[in-house]
Amino acid sequence: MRKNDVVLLAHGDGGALTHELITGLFLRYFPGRTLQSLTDAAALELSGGRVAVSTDSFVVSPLFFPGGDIGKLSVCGTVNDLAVVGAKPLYLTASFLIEEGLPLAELERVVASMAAACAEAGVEIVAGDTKVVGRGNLDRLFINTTGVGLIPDGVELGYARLAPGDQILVNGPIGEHGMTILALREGFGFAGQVASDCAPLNGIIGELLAAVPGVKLMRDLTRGGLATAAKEIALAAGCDIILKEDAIPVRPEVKGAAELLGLDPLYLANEGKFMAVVPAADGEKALGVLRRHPLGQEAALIGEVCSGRGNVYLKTAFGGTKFLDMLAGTPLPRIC
Amino acid sequence: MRKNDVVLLAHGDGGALTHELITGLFLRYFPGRTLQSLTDAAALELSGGRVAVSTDSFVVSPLFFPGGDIGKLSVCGTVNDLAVVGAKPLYLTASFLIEEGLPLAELERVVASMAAACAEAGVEIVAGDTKVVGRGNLDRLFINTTGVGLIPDGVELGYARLAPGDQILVNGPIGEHGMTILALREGFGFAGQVASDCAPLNGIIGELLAAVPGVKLMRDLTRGGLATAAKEIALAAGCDIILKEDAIPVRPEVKGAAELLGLDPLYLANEGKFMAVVPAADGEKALGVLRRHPLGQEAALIGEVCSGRGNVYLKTAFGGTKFLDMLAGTPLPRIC
Amino acid sequence: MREFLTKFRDPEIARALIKDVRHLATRVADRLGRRVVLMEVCGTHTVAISRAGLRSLLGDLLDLRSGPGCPVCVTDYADVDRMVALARLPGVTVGTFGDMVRVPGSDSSLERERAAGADIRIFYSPADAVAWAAAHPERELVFLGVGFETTAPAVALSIKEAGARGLKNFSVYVNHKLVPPALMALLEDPEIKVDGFILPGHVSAIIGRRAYSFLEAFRLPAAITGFETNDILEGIRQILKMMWGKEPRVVNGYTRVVREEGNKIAQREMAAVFRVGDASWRGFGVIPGSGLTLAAPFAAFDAAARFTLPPVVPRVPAGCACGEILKGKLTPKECRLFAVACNPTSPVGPCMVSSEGACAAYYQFERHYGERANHA
Amino acid sequence: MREFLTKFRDPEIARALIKDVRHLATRVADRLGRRVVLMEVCGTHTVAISRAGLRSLLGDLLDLRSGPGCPVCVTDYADVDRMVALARLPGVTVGTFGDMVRVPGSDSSLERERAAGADIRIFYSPADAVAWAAAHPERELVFLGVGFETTAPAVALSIKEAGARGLKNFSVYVNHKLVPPALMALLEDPEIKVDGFILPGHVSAIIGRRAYSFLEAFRLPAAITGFETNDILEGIRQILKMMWGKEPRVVNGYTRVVREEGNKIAQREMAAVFRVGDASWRGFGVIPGSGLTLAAPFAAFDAAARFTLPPVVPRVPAGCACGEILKGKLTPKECRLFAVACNPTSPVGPCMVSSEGACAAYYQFERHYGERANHA
Amino acid sequence: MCLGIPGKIVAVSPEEHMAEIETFGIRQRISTLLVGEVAVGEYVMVHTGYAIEKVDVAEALERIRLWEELLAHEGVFDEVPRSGDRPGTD
Amino acid sequence: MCLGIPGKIVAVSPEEHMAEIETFGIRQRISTLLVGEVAVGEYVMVHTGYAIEKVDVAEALERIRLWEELLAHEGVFDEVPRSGDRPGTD
Ligand code: SF4
Ligand code: SF4
Ligand SMILES: [Mg+2]
Ligand SMILES: [Mg+2]
Ligand SMILES: [Mg+2]
Ligand SMILES: [Mg+2]
Ligand SMILES: [Mg+2]
Ligand SMILES: [Mg+2]
Ligand SMILES: [Mg+2]
Ligand SMILES: [Mg+2]
Ligand SMILES: [Mg+2]
Ligand SMILES: [Mg+2]
Repeated sequence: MRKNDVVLLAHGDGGALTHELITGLFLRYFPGRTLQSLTDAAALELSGGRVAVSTDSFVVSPLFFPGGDIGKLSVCGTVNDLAVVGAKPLYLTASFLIEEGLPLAELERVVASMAAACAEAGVEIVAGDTKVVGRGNLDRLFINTTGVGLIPDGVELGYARLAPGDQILVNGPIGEHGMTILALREGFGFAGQVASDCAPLNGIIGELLAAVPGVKLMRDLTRGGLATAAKEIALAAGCDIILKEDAIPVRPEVKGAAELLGLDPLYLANEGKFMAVVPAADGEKALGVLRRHPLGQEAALIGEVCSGRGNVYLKTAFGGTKFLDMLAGTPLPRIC
Repeated sequence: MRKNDVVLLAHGDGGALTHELITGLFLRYFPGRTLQSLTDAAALELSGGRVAVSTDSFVVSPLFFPGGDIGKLSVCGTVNDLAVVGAKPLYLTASFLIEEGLPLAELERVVASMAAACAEAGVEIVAGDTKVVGRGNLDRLFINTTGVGLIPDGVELGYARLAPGDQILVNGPIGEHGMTILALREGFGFAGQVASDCAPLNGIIGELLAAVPGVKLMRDLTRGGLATAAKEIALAAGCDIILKEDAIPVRPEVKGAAELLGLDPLYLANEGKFMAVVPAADGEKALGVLRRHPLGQEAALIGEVCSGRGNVYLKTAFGGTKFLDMLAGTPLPRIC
Repeated sequence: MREFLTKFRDPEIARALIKDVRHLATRVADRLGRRVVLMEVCGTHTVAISRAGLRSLLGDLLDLRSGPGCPVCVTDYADVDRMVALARLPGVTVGTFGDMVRVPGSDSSLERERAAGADIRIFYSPADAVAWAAAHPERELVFLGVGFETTAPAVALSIKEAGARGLKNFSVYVNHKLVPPALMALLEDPEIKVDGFILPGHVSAIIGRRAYSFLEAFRLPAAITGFETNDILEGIRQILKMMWGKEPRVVNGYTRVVREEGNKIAQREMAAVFRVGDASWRGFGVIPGSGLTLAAPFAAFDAAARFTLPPVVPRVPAGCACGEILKGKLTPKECRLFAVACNPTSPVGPCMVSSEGACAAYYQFERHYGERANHA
Repeated sequence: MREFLTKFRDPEIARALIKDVRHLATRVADRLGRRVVLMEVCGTHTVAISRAGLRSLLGDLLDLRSGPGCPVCVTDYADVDRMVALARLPGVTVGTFGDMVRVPGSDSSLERERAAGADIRIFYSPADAVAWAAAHPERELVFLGVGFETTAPAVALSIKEAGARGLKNFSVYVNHKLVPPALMALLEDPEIKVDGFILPGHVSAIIGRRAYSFLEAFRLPAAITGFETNDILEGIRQILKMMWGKEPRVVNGYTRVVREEGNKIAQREMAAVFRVGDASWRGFGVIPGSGLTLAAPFAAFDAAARFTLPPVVPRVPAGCACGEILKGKLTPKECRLFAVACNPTSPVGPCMVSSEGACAAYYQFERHYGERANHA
Repeated sequence: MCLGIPGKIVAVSPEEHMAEIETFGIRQRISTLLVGEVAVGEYVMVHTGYAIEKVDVAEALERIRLWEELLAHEGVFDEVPRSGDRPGTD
Repeated sequence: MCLGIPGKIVAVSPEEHMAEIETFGIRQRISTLLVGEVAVGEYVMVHTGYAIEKVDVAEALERIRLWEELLAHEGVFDEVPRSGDRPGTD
């Protein structure tokens, strides 16, 4: 019988094949000493700030897409959640949920991609878990990552700090990840013409915080997109937010695909974009810092905070104003 | 149209329904202040030891079983991984992976059970995540929990400390969780006659560590069972382990079901059992401490550490000796 | 392409058009002693108007009302219930445009049926549905033929294609509707007070300007209008000009796409595959000659005939003003359920669920219109 | 129940039996000038011996060899390949006892086919497989009829049951084998040197002690033996006694379950549903009259006839000594692949994969037998 | 009800009645069955994967010309009325 | 090859040819078609959900009696031989 080339249920039974998978694959790509010790829990070195923790599960389909794959995504997603609360991401746990029959070569590609993303973001995988479920009980591969970071003393971000006049920035064009995945999933002909923006933001955010200590709040613009994030901020902070439509960067191909499908880029997911709220006086400076970073070359000042009761308004290019709400329902291609 | 009574894809789109699920369900059962702040990452209070982190995903089917459910399991599993490295479990993250169509009432039962288990274990859920995938892409509900705890200064567990003569204890009868799930999954008539041992072990372990500071190593006996855990310890510590078959507690119904199905309780999973290695002189004392705790009334001294090269031996009731290896392949009911 | 298309959304031109529209509207409103009431018949216009924020710029002078032009909104409860019943049949895959997925029937929707295990697939094009059926001979693919004259020709071609390929597992639940008879029904309702019509650009691309000549008898100004912001402003401007000049006509404001006679090929394809029949519209009831059914040579592709469905007993939700809104008698904010019991995450009526439904558009973009003043 | 059954696993009694067995074995071995070679024909005995650690207690005096009595081990590569081919058929669900799932064929196994998308279901009883087929009329359930005389009557009843219920989607891939012809084949092989046989208790419950009378011609001692540790020790003791007394016979050491004539009802059911035919055994080749096929009235349930399978070209892995091990010519440790290229997570032969396969039992329980001395 | 998107024909497969359009930087294959023959460089309006009509570029340019004229004559109505006392907005 | 488990009949459904057995504290429904009529209190040997034979309790008790005799006569062979110089174990 030929050698194992796919994941079997037995790879997840906690026995010899699990051991083989851990030592033969995971430990090879994640060489950190903590993980190698293979204990039930990892003991971490942490000092010099408050500890930040964030968790996310990744269920993207397909697993590989222009601009990334589920492995890169699972590292970036959690790194970004830590980064936007002002933490320096340090450690990740990784839990793999695998459907029986996944080619081991695909798993290895994903793991290699995670390792590369960890190196880029400067984080270490310190604990892991692997479960295998029967065919049809899971779509190929899901990954949970949970991140641990340190919020340096002095960094104090929070909704409460928002005040009228604060400037809102975004580090680049929106909607790319969401459109890439939708196009692939629905099999649109233009699938290859858009690419995910998936990237670790801790580098650019670190530079922003260093240069502009007055940063008040940040959010990564994942599911629900810019509009939903803005709405959540407005609600949580008890203020209004006004965004300027023509200031919000959107790449032409995303705009075109969105028109074709009747979708609004403001509600499409991003995986390498964040918005930052800075005091009015720091707006231009923050913009300059962002633009000097490779992940912020198309950064823009896109709006401001106003007194209010949790509403978000979009000033349209035509001078009109419209109300933005949270996303209601997964974006589906429309024809009407 | 009737009100939502099942989870829809839209509950996972990061928009309004996701918000509704978080505020209407999760925040109601997990009232900790950190989670309520709904930021991208939680900031934790942690001081007085090394930080321990552990992650596990739970994919048990069926979701509800005698002795527990996936919610209780997901809390206990991670609490136990922290406890066996000597940490005091403090915080959990919880990530829900949900199949479209899951009744909201079932989700609520699971969440309520998690809340109860958190209360019992004295841990707080500080961050969460929810993903919904299309029908057929996931089997009802998976949960990932990642735990953060503190290893008090002075607690130093590790494979390196093992020495010949060390005594090995288990806190009670083995194989109950594995047999319960197998019987339910395969629809055996005796399914209702066995119950999972699912329980948080941080309480009993805390008492053991307090009374017997010499404890050298602990492992929870999950997938792969006692035999696999013993083998992993022997390999990692570079010693041999001898277990005494007739000292290992197994409930009659588990023994009976295992015989019926041709399975070995030594390889069945547990979710409320751990083994501890203590210096020879502490064996009886440790046994006494365990037996005074409700989760250790049937605790037993089951073997000892010997010099060697990573082998595990079982002294059978008949005076014979056999070699134990890791589990190879998920236990399947056999007829031959 | 972009070289000239961008002009149709150019903010400079928009500013000039708005200025002109406001000037005209002021004069017309002054003469009427009230705001000018215009109905955008097409749901895509409703969304475009909301997206551009035009109500915030013109709402003090113009009362822009949505009409019966959102195809999923006008789909009868009984039809949604039958689509749900089709989705529940074993072995059946329902293929649909994304728009229908969340539309509520009496007690379910396609979205809920999918959650309950039904196989619902979203197609961008009916041609994709045919290709899927060919690749999955073990499933019955029932495509939901929803939409007006714009969409019906494409569905007609897909049925011919399925026939040419000899597909036995493809059928269509035909629910196409025609715009002119609905306009006629509106005009015949004495309660309806509309000063002019913004006519649907892409329906008109198929049927041509000529198809609206019956409007002239009612002496109401109407403009066929495209969907770019400046197209819409231009259409409004033309209507206001006609009102001011008291010269009501049906003008073609979308000459780059709409011809006097329409698209003859599309008309021929529709005529080959479909026959005109009566249709039931939500809020209107049966409008004679307002729907399409399959012509005899294509009867084999009729899902309604192929499958035996349980009888449906549609239940219309109490208090939902969708019917009145679709006729332009009320605006969404005048429904007492709006933003109270009814919102996009738990919609009572279809107008709240379709992204081009009037209630959804108002909820999404203009719910707090009054509160906005200080930031606008 | 437990009141008397526990005596069959009572360690006190075991100790006394071991003492007696060692005493007898010493005398017999001294007389032979070598260890006494006994073959446990039944794989369940192999596992029970390993589990109890009996080799560690008797191995210096007795050479306990596994025989051809693990039904999955003796399943031919060609048969596994056909089972794999059945699993690959669209619409087919393969029902099997858990034991077959990991058995390697030429290039796949049911476990791998499941990972590749096949629907493989494990049943504890063939009756459950019939019930499943009745509940899933849209699937073809093919049950793998694997096992010796112990299992064949239950499968026979399930086929009758399927017939009585008129099931059209249930069939059996019949691969049952008979023990006596295999013993005969062993005895006829001049290379095989075995001093006595530990005979399978549950096969014997069906066929009766009488079925082994042919053994007496070979003047080899044999004992029908149960599966509790003390049963096995008793069986060995009886064989040694016969050897010492030079009175070889076939004794029934399992009288609480095995009758002289066996289970007549079970024999009748088997005879009604099956016919005896030749069968191919892994390691042995074709043994005449050693297998079962479906009798004419039940031919409709024959999966091999119902489905057209691609021709299989079995490939036997180079170096695997399974065949020799199944004949008792070699012990697993004498295979040069044992614990080197071949282990339970990547088995080369079936003897390593079944939990009652000789190689698996040795690997699992006795691999480091030599190293154990210091702790034993 | 009828989302349409304009596109420029960048490739044609007349025997299949298909064409490739480019619109806002993305390319998409569409059916030309409803519009008859098309040539590279022409513009079409696309709905549900079918071109439903050709775009008449001359008409488009004429419209733009008229608007640009309007822009040039801005200020003709120098006092744009503002409402304030009219009944509330919708 | 043939895992069997002994069980005590605790309930019978003769018309269905089924019975419930208890074994090591667990209960399981089995078919009695291969053993004919059974009564509560009898013992059967079960394989793949079917009783394949009744357990003869008298025979079992007789075997136990013989073993207990052996136990009582232990020490008859007072010098149990130990091997040491024989070829290696298997
Ligand atoms: S707001 Fe809701 S209930 Fe009221 S008309 Fe609109 S859809 Fe119907
Ligand atoms: S050890 Fe492996 S290769 Fe050798 S005989 Fe056994 S199964 Fe075959
Ligand atoms: Mg553990
Ligand atoms: Mg998160
Ligand atoms: Mg996140
Ligand atoms: Mg784990
Ligand atoms: Mg899948
Ligand atoms: Mg986030
Ligand atoms: Mg863990
Ligand atoms: Mg664990
Ligand atoms: Mg999240
Ligand atoms: Mg499922």
